[in-house]
Amino acid sequence: MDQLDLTIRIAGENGEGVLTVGDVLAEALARSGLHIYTFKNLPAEIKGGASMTQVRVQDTPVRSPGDALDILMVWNQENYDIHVGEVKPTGVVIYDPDECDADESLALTQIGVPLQTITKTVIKTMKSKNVLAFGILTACLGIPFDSAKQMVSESRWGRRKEFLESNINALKQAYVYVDENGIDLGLRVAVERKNGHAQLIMTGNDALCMGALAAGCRYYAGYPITPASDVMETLAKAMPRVGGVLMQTEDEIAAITASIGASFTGAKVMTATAGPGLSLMVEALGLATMEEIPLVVVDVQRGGPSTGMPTKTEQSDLNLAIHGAHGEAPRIVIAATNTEDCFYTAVKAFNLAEKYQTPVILLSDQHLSQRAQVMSRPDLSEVEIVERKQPELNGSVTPEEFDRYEMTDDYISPMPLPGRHGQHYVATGLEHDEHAHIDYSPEAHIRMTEKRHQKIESAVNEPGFVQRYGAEDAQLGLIGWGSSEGPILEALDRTLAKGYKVAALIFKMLHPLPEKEARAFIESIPVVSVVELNASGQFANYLQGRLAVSLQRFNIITGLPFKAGEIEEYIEGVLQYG
Amino acid sequence: MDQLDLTIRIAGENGEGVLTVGDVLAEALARSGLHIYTFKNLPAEIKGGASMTQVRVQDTPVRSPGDALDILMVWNQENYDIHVGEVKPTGVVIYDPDECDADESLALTQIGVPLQTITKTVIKTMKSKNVLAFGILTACLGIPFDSAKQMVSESRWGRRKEFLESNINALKQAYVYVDENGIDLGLRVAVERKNGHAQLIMTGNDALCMGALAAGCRYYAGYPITPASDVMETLAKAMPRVGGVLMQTEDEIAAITASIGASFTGAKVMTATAGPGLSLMVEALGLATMEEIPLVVVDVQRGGPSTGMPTKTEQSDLNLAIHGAHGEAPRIVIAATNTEDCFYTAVKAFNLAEKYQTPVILLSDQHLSQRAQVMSRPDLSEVEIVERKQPELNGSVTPEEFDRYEMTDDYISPMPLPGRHGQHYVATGLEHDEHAHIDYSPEAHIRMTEKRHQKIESAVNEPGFVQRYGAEDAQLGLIGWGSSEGPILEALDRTLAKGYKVAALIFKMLHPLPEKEARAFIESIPVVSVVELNASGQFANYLQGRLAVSLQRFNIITGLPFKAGEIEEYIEGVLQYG
Amino acid sequence: MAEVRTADTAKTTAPERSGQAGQSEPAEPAKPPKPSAKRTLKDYRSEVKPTWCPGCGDFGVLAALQRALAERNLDPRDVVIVSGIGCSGRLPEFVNAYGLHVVHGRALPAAQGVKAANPDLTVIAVGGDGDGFAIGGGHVPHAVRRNQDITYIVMDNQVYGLTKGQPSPSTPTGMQALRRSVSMPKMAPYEGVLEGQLNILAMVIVYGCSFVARTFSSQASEMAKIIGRGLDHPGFGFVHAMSPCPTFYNTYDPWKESFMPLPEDWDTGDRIKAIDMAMEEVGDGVFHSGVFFQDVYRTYTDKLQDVYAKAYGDEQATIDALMDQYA
Amino acid sequence: MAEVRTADTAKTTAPERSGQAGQSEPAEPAKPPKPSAKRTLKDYRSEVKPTWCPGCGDFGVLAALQRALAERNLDPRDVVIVSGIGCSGRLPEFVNAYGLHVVHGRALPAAQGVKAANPDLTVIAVGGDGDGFAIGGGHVPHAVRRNQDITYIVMDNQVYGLTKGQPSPSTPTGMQALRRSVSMPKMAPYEGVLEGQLNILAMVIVYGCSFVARTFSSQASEMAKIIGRGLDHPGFGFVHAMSPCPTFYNTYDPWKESFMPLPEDWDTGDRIKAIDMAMEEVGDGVFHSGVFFQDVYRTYTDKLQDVYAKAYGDEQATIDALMDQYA
Ligand SMILES: Cc1ncc(C[n+]2csc(CCOP(=O)(O)OP(=O)(O)O)c2C)c(N)n1
Ligand SMILES: Cc1ncc(C[n+]2csc(CCOP(=O)(O)OP(=O)(O)O)c2C)c(N)n1
Ligand code: SF4
Ligand code: SF4
Ligand SMILES: [Mg+2]
Ligand SMILES: [Mg+2]
Repeated sequence: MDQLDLTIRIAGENGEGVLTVGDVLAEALARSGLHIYTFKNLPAEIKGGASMTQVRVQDTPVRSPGDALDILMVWNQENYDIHVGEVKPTGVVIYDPDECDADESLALTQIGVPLQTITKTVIKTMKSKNVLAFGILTACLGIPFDSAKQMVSESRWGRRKEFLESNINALKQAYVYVDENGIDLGLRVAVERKNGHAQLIMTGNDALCMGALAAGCRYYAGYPITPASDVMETLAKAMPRVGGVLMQTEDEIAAITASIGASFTGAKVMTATAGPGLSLMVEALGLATMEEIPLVVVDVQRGGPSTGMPTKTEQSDLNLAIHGAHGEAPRIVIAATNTEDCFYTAVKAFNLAEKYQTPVILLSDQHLSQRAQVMSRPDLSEVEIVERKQPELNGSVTPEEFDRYEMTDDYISPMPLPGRHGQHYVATGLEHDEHAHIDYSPEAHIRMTEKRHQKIESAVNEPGFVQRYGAEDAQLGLIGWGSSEGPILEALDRTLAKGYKVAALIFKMLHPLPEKEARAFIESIPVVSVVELNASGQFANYLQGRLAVSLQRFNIITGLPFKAGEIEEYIEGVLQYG
Repeated sequence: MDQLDLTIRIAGENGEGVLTVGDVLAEALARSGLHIYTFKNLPAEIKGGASMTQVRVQDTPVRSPGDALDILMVWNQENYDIHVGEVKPTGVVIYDPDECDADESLALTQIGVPLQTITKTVIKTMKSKNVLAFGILTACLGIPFDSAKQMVSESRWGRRKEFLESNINALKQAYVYVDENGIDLGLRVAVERKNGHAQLIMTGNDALCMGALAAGCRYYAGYPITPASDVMETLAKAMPRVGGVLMQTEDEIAAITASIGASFTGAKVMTATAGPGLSLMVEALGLATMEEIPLVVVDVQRGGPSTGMPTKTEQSDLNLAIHGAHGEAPRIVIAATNTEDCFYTAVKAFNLAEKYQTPVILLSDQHLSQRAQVMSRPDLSEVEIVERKQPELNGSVTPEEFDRYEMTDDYISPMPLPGRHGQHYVATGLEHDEHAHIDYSPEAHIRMTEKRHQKIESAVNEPGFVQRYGAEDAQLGLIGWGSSEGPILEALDRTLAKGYKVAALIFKMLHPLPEKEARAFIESIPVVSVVELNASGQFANYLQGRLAVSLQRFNIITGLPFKAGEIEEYIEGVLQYG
Repeated sequence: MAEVRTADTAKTTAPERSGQAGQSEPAEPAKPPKPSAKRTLKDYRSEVKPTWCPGCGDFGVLAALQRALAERNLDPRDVVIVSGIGCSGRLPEFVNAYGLHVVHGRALPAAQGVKAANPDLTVIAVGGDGDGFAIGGGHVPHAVRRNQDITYIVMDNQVYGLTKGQPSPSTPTGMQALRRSVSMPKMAPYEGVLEGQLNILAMVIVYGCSFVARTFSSQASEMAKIIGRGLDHPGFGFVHAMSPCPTFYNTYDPWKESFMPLPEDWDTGDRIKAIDMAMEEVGDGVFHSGVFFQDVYRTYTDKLQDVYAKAYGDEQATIDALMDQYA
Repeated sequence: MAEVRTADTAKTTAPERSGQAGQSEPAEPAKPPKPSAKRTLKDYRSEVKPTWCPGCGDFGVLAALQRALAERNLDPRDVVIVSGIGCSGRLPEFVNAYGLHVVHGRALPAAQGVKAANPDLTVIAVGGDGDGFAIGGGHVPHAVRRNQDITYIVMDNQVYGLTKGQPSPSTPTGMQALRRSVSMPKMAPYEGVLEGQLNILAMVIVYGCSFVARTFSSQASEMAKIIGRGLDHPGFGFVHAMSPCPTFYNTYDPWKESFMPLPEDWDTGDRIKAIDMAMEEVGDGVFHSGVFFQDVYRTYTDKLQDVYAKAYGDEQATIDALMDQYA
């Protein structure tokens, strides 16, 4: 049998329950040993508006949301009209014939299933329309009724016993309908209930939270903002369970300065936000650089500028993350690539912050943060945790003798902690000398500027933040960063399979820039193009600025993640006509 | 006679009055038809600490603070020790022998004048020590007593009649002392009281305020911050005289959003701040870009990062000015080069903001903003003022038919004003369509992103924002921006005179970048170096990013402005050894 | 195209010290409403249908505001509604008038800029409890201090609606929050909200506000009246519009019980009593509706007239004259 | 060098739910003061000589704070003084203790982070009237709502000292400002300050603050006592430390006249009366010194103990256990 690869979309009115169907389907397939990757597209309103959820399922890890649809289920006309164009020629549309008219002129398999009517007349509990829809899908996928029944029982629909019966009934009606109407898509998706402990189903935000806690994060301050709020909400529950403190502050400025205060005492701290919040944090980020205070700031990017498109995805905060500070205030900027990577990159963010005593900005984005993916459970005994450099305990150095900003070989100085070390000092955002005393002399400013700069630049030697893929003798090189890794690599594999000579270089560290790897890649390949979800080519410009080389660009600004197919097409276009 | 070029420094304890001596001397020389350029270096404290003021005087416009000193007057030992090393071999030190010991080993002319003792025993009014010091200086410069007397009468010392007599007496004692002790530096500075109306003596901040008012600025909101506070203070007085409104807000975020509100009604608005304030304004700057609201934001750069060095100068906010926004939020960034230019650049800032319906960031810096220079009085009938594009009055277009963000040829759309036009609309920071309605569709986002981007890019064609100087067949090209123009051009003239083949390209528009001129310059010269007062080469990196070329850099981060001599030395170094 | 002239004509020609900043040309003559017809609520309905959840209290506030505007027969072109971000912040979109939808928490500074630059406009700021008293809380005392003729309507649902149910500064402390809330446990799953609840009405009075009232979105005509009085009040008026969020914190039932009018003989001129009442009602578990306090002080615009009288008297200075001080 | 271990040991080993976030190792044993000697004011003097102008009221506040610390014999390593920007914000530099000098207006959020992460520390926030009630004004109500055991000393000189004399939110309105001020006319040269004056003491009480007091820098020993009571108070304490700026707004003479102690029989438990008193004294032209209001509520740290009891009971969860929900 071929590799399993199905992209299934369910679309309806926001609030009607389509999202739940997608979630349960994704979780159920994931628990059955398959790999899934979800993708939602929501309206900005709390209720109402067209909304869709998509599940791509494979038997190996999924890397992108999927291109055209294998199965589209729509609940009403508006959603039929929006989505039908995205169905593959070989794909299937499942629509509710009482709620919408199918366009007969399309050369597609279109199956009418009167979801609304069956629910009303046969099941009689409107709440179970979800389950009916779910059953239609599992039946079409060729999943046996018993397996589907177990899926429902183990899902949120099984949690409240009083509804379980009606839900199982709805499921049964689905199988009856499919059977009676002879619907058969020829699919036989093999499912097997796995003990889930080795595999986790998480969103990027979930994984990021767990990574932060594993790294030792015990203080979080934040302010709600889409799509970063669920970081705070997840931690609101988890943080107290490990003895930490979580504060919902009055705004983002309070969130970051409270985090700085907590870190000053030695706590590992984090705050998460989206673009508008990051803009407000810029001043305090400069403070943390100046005072050399470890701090992790997560920016879940969304469509900008300004309030922009809160529920859409984009990679357009890179400029701000790298350059958003008055004066010379270098910091570390890294990006996560997929759900699993969110866990490990969160750990690394803390390790970098603690090791280099600096703010670290971790870039995620709306799509990465909210899609669910299957990942292997991290083995915590393998995850390395770094603690910040501190003065010796029981040392006899007095505060008068102690240099908080001592010029060491690696530019990193031991940091005493209140309540713990006798070497008290005053951290200040004014320019200062080694002793932390205010000093505006040219000499002090030059020394401390160099200290802050060199320290950060040396982080470029940390392993694992840049990776090359593809052909050695590539004719075209793609450079990507963060969450576009998946679609780029999928497109790479597809085009390599077709015989194209392509390679990719994926960055997870943006600042400091791994220049050596970048230069080697760029110099070894005739055409190199930077692939990113923004308009001006922010990473491309930045690479050019650091390397003084000329790069091609491939940018998309639809508010949606890359499809592997879009990049595949781009590669073919360049190599055929380029 | 040679060209007049004297650099005179007066140094003492902060609060003692040395600054006043410098100010009066500078004003007096300026009113006498000479060109002056002042330079102050103050401690961060309100009172106390070593402080100095410097006046460079020439008979043609002065372009930089001066290199080594011709005359140093110090009032105490601390200041002697700090400054004596900067005196030219041919220079003169005037010191108070009762307050400090001169270092006899130095091969300098050192003249003891017991300022403190004369004031105490002969003049008997401690307040007049300033005037005595002033008189010693004018006498040493060879300025006749009568001229000096007129200078004092016309100065702040002559304003209050009750003190005038004692002040004139102090002046007389100075001339008596110089005469009796046979002090003669051989200087005969020719002064002639000019009718001052054609020449103005202004600081950069003064000129900027007048330019803003001339451009039609009638609303200002701001929050105090060194070194931008005097913009607000000057306007607090001037704005009501022309019927405008000035509000001291509770913070910088309020300042910029209030300005946006005022501009929404059609007023020409400005706010001025320094780095920390600009950091706080980043979110609202993105809003103004998104809603296409004209707005001038002045950033008087100071030493960073964080609170940094408030009383020192630096060109290190460029990154933030250009890139400080989440999402793609292009804006115009320009920089003023000297005092006179502050006037005209302020006018241009408003014209650009109004014409392109966009925020404009005008970069100044601590040194440029606070030094005094002589400039020609602007002829207001020659100064062009641009008004924003508005819908026709008495047009019959209804709000339903009206497109606030109409896609025009130049991407600029007529903007209706409340109270004036019937085409009301709702400006929003969410993504929207032409009609100003919220729209997150890929199509709307793509169109509006392009509109906001193209509009700004087209501003690169505005004349007068980039200028080439020096040799056609240069071996070395210097690129500078903003206030380093003066020292670069002075160094250029000096090295050209020595036979070096050098050229310079000075940018007053940083974003959008005048790429054509930059590329032509860079491609025509073997070695090109970017000269700026910051550590990382912010403009150099940005140029490389846009042009994909490799550039040399010359950076200084002492917190002090460039001396022409430093750049001269750099040029010679490169061309001899480079 | 943009218009070009020269700087020596850049003088504002604002007639008789109107304080209208930089409006050099007259407005288009106002279109009168259809002959004999006063405007109605419908005249203030925009093309955009409200996107709020069914049952959202904000519908009531919108209708009340539209009614108050209609009763005053204001020309939509002379009305500017300013808001920050939140469900409530979407209100301007739904009103047929000028609107300025700024960033989160900054409705008040923006509204002050609008009013300062053109005092002839009717300026209304609206927004949520989070927008106004969390991220925007620093601006409230200063807007009050300036006492511009602006009406500020806070649509208080004691929750963050738009971001899906986090507690706000006005959310009740502790377990109370849990009982009534769908989503609050997400943020405070163990002991409810630990922080104290702000008494925003009392705060605004202490800041020195010249008009302070409370009203409930379910009492539509009362709300229209109160908003109307706010609009009529010359100075900064604060309307505490309780407006439930049935989706994330459904307070309809308890609020219906706890709302009661201020006593009949309530003296709106006694600031101290107003504060006491606002402080005490919390313990009593009631919300009073009505005007807590009103007094007329000179507005910012009034005071500016004195400034102009001193600064230039009859004729504004030219820029040339201003530059003389540097000669 | 930075230390490395693995994530499965990353569990906090904080003993018995101390709420001390992520401090996994014990503190260095405290150095006792010299045998038999209690610490004195001098023990809290840092190497750095104050840079304030001669006569600045802040000298008095510094000395009072040092005295209060000495009386409590606190180990300097356990004291953190947090400040924003302003002349007053320089204070931490002059005290021999930990100091955190952050950006303008953010002393309170930073202090809250310090206290939340290590509740065993004595945390003091200090700053000016501008720092605290202009740019930082939005944070005050929320710091109060959290009621952490922090003492906040506002050094109120009714002016911006560091930026050379602009009016602040507590500057008196109108001509009064002109009469006594050297520099205020720079910003308000025609009619003085147009904006109303905030009553910051009343505001803080209305926010729900559990300890609110006023004191004057010229009354040194009284001030040390008040600050000491603030330090002893378990919860968020606000000390309104009037501290003149002779350089830009010399209020010594008028304030010496207008300061008077609260009535002898003053009931510090009556919040409403405290507000009334604070509101009325402005009209009466007096400043009362003493503790206006004090009551003991549960602190944030106390409440967190309940949260921990529910969240994990006796033993904290492992990260592995947390991840089970995603299996
Ligand atoms: C700087 C910034 N931070 C956070 C947000 C996210 N956000 C939007 S609205 C909102 C709060 C909404 O609550 P409220 O003001 O009470 O309005 P409601 O939706 O309840 O009407 C938040 C936190 C944002 N848009 N901008
Ligand atoms: C973001 C920002 N804005 C403005 C400033 C400039 N600034 C420094 S201190 C200060 C106000 C000082 O007044 P106050 O807080 O009353 O302290 P004081 O100097 O009177 O003690 C201002 C506006 C700054 N440092 N940062
Ligand atoms: S979430 Fe709440 S406040 Fe927002 S629209 Fe829905 S009901 Fe209204
Ligand atoms: S300016 Fe005022 S507040 Fe600042 S140190 Fe001097 S006297 Fe004190
Ligand atoms: Mg709300
Ligand atoms: Mg002050």
